[in-house]
Amino acid sequence: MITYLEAIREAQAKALADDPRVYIYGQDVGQFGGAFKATKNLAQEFPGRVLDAPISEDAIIGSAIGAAIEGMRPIIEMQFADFSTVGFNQIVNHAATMNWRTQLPCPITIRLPSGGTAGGGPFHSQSMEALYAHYPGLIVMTPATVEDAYSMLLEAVAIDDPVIFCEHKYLYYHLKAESLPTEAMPTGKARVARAGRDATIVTYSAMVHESLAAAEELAGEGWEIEVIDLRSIKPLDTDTVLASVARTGRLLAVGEAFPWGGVTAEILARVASEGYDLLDAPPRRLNAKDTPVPYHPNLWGTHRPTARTISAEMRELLRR
Amino acid sequence: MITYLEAIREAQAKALADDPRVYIYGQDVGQFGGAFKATKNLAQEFPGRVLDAPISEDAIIGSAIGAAIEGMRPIIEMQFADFSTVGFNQIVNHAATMNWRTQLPCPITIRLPSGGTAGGGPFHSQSMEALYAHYPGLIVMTPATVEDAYSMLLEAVAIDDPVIFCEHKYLYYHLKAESLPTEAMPTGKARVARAGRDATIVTYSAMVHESLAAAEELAGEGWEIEVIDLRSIKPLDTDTVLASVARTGRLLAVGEAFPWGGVTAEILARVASEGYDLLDAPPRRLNAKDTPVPYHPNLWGTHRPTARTISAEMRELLRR
Amino acid sequence: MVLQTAEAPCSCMEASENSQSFLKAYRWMLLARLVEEKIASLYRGGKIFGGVFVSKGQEALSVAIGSSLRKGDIFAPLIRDQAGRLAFGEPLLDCLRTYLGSRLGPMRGRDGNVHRGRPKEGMLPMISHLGAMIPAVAGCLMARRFRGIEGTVGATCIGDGGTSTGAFHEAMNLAAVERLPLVMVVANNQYAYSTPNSRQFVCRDLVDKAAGYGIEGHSVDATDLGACLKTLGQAVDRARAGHGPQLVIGSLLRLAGHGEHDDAHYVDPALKESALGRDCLKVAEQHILSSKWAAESTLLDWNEEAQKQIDDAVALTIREPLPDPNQEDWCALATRHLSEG
Amino acid sequence: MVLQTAEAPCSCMEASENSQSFLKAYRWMLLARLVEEKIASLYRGGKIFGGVFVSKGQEALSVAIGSSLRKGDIFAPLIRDQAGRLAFGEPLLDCLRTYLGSRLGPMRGRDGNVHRGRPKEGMLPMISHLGAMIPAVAGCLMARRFRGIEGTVGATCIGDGGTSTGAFHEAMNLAAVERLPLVMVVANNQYAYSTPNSRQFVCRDLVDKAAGYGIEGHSVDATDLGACLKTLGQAVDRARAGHGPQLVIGSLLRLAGHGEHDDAHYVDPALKESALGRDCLKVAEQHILSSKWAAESTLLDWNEEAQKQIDDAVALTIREPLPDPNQEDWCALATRHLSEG
Ligand SMILES: Cc1ncc(C[n+]2csc(CCOP(=O)(O)OP(=O)(O)O)c2C)c(N)n1
Ligand SMILES: Cc1ncc(C[n+]2csc(CCOP(=O)(O)OP(=O)(O)O)c2C)c(N)n1
Ligand SMILES: [Mg+2]
Ligand SMILES: [Mg+2]
Repeated sequence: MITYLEAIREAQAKALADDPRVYIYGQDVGQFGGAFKATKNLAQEFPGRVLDAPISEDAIIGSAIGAAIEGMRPIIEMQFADFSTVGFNQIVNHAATMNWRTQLPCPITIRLPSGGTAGGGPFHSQSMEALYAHYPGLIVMTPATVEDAYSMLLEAVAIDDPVIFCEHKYLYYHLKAESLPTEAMPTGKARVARAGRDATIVTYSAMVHESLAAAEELAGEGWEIEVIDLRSIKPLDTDTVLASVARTGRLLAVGEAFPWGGVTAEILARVASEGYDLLDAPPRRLNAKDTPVPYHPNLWGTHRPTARTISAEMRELLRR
Repeated sequence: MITYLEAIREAQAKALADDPRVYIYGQDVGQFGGAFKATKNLAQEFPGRVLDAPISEDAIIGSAIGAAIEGMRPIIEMQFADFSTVGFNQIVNHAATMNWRTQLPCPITIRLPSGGTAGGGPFHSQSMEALYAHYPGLIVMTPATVEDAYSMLLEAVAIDDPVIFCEHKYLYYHLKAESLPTEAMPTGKARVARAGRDATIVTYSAMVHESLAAAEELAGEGWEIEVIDLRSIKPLDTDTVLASVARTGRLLAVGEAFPWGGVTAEILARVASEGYDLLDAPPRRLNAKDTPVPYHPNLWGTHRPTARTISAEMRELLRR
Repeated sequence: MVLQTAEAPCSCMEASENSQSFLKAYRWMLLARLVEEKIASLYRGGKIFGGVFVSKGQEALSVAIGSSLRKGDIFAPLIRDQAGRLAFGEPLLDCLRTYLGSRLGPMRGRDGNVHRGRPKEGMLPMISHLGAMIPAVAGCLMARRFRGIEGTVGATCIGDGGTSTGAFHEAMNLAAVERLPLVMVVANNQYAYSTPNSRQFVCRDLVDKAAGYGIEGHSVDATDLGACLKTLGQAVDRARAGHGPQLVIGSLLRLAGHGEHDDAHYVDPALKESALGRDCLKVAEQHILSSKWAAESTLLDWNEEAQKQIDDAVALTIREPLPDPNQEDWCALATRHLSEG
Repeated sequence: MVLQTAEAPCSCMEASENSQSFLKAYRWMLLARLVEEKIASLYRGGKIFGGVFVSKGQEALSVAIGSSLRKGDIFAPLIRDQAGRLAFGEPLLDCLRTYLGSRLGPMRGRDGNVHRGRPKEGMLPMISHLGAMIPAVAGCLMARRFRGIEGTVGATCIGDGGTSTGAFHEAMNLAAVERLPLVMVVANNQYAYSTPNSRQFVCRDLVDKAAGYGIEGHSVDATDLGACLKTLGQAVDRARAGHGPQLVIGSLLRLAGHGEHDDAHYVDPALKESALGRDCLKVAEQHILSSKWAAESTLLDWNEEAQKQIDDAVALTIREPLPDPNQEDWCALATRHLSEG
């Protein structure tokens, strides 16, 4: 059995082994193997190619941009997604604009340990994917499975553009697979994680699993809920979403991020404008609450959507 | 006649005069009166209360937070909205979380000279409102008129929460009013900028004027287009939007920001979920293109929505 | 019952001013050490969510800044400032309540562990982003100046790693330009998480940064409580007297993992055996005994008193209500009517 | 026709190495001065969109870094580096095409004025955010090291104001830790836009920051071309020889507004009359004449040649196609099939 976290380690090991242009840079990623052990033993296995960085997110990302200009393919680990606010300027204004301004691609991969865990609190729990998706020039991946964590990270490194790789901390240890994939769906294609015909849940990352649990619960009540795992939110596979809504006539978009804007707004906007006639009922969204992410599990469990609140929301949708 | 820019200056003069807790801090805001002259003569009129800052956006915002904790009401000028990426962490993680974490409000006003002008280029043209609206704990104002620029800025200073005040650079000189208002609509209420019955345009900031011009053009073709000026995008006045869509049955959301996510997505998502039955046709959105904001006016004029592209989009909507 | 942080926990044999403040500081250090040991054991018992970060080895430096400040000053402690917090006046209960998520704590379960404070009382609650508190303290001091309040000092703490942040630089420079009475205490504990100083900076000494900001710098052996009290006392005095920001570098070794989840296997054994590796609490204890400022039995009594105080506080906290999502006010704004919640 | 930047524009009377490089540098300075005067006049004629930023007074410092580098090095010029750009090898046409928005320029109308470069050729195109280019140059140098390429130097420029950015600090420290061959050139021109140094920093001298990063520092009178060539030459040599990052502070006065829209009325008259206020181009001219390295008539010829070159370039550029939104490829990604456009 291999975990989501190990898959991320394995993908990096393979990227380092296959491509001499790849190196890893981030706080404590070297000898120590990273705060979450996502780079465990890599410094030992690939001497000189996995480097500890100072606590300087702006310079870390800026240096990756320069290295990419000079032909490298850096993988950057932010210790937590939340700290990428400090490297934000380099990401959205420098990396993201490089290719459009100069026709020289900027192939960097920025790994963001994302999302909430019990006890994480306001500054170690954020889901920042929508911020990065808003800016032109970035690709934003949000893998929900062990297989995708592996194959999408490999693809991220291979892609010529800057990729924001949102790996979910809650899935690190919770998610296990038999083995690593040898083939994979390409980025930009969503996956039908569970087929259904009564309604569609469109979601991504950790919320795929809450949604699948909700669908399972609702199956006990006789409902067949389709669950779409977006896999990447930019590009966002509108076609697969619309095809599902065409089958079910009902849409619930679920995300773990803050409610204003974000992925769920983008999904509803696309379906409303491009698939209006497919809908049999008003589409719905479910997000986290509009406060910082709380520390205490009692609050955190209510702040973010869960299988329970998703099925409740879905029941409302099915009632219409 | 008073310009949008002068209104901003006047509001700051009044805030300084009325409330000893107010001070202004930002690059070149002192003796020089600011890059756009929004603080012209204020350092002279209010000695010691309008201070030049070093080129340190993170520290500028951080210091405002501390000052607010100690009872002041700082007004911070970013030289351009685009540079707020450097102060991003302090805004979204420190200012925005203060009240929720500690029950001590953080009354700071951050003025962001926003939006595109001919020749501005990728780093002096951005519309960052959606980024800030995504984060809990912030209020985001986007005044489109001279009157609102004045009264909303005064309100921003009075409000106990951090306010992101997106003032549009294109409107600085282009927009004039007879006089400053003595009464004002409160923040959180949208305004019907033009009444109509065939379709609704929901928009804000500079795009209000492009939309009004489009409505005027379409009036020549016999259409009565309603234009809603959101005024603030967080809070976003869903009720006024829904009431308008109830009247017209058709919705076009227009924004100058990048297309993924943003204000237009949030509008469509809200109307689709809360006002689905009010719609007679699929709602539409019009945003800037998904590239950085181009420098040359030839490109810039096509990158952002204009009266011409808004009316074209509206004709499509009216055809359905 | 719970010791009031306002009162000095001192009942010493000699009455010299130095020994008085030394002993007082020592008792805060002891209380800090013991409460963190308690929290670590609660963590191992699965009673605490999220991380636990202890300050073992850093108590002397931390207590020295906390006790050099006075009421009305501003203090923004960081991760390893349990001792300084207590000395500055943070109730012991705040610590336990925050770690245990009590609804009655200052953070009410919304934030945890070291992310606590009482901004109304001049103690800022840290956000995690390193360096972010420094400009906030600078801003507090600007506010005092605007308001015509004189004589305030503001202090904040950071680690060797935190000096690499842009936030540190911008804030130090801003404070220097404004000539603010800011005391910046750097605990150079040789590691930032697992990263040794050699991968963090290469200046001869972190105090060399002071000249680059045009401010005064101080270095201190942070395993030596007496030295810390003296140096921090001077720095605070100089800040208060109008000499602008003060940079204080305390050298020591982190004697625990980065957090309780970390066994710190990577720490260089040579460092542990060096003078930096001394335990400041033990060193202080030795000093007290050899100076005959207190008898061994007195130290044991103090230990017991502190332990009792902690046990009482834990017993109290553990019975307190936890946050309840249904009673929770899910509103981030102070201006309630503008909330979209 | 347009002078090829690869060739040295030198035909001097004496042949000493010093005079050769001085005269060569002088001619780049002259070309820079004249092309910026031309652009400023185009601006006043309404022919240029957005801002115009000239480097009057800074040509000596800028040309010194540009000409101390060699092919294969990395250079990230900033706002006021017209002379350095030319000396490093940027075609004159790049400047005009970018200012005038020609579709044939390196930025193709997508970006303007000073935001231009040729990253494939080692010249990075600045983004506006001050400080942001420094870590990028550091990263280029890391890449060269990873790739086993030896002997590269990377240089970048910033102003007094830019030293206050967190980006500057983080990148200088990172470069120091990695011991990268980075030359950081600071043009201390006394103002950041309207803000005088007294509101920007209070260290005795900006070179005092070097010790705080553990790197070598140099100061130079940037009104003196000879001194600049010598100091920058040394800094580049030391970086290339493996002595790690070099911080060079050049002192001078900005002899124009921040941009052409700014009349710089706020500049202290005392500064203008001080030694800092000397015009480096005039000083260099005097030096050439008094050293008898060239006759006055030769200088006039050079002036005419440069003017001709500029006029030709303008005449060419002005006839070039402008960006056409309908032909524009509105796609930000290199990976076209992943574009949502
Ligand atoms: C901007 C930022 N980046 C990364 C982190 C993650 N982080 C938390 S503590 C830490 C190490 C801090 O080291 P140091 O400053 O030396 O303090 P110490 O833990 O040694 O007391 C890191 C990297 C953070 N909190 N903030
Ligand atoms: C991070 C950031 N903040 C603000 C600005 C706006 N800005 C552009 S140039 C400038 C002044 C720069 O001064 P200095 O660094 O001394 O360079 P100089 O113009 O004197 O050459 C400012 C504030 C910016 N470009 N980047
Ligand atoms: Mg440390
Ligand atoms: Mg300057």
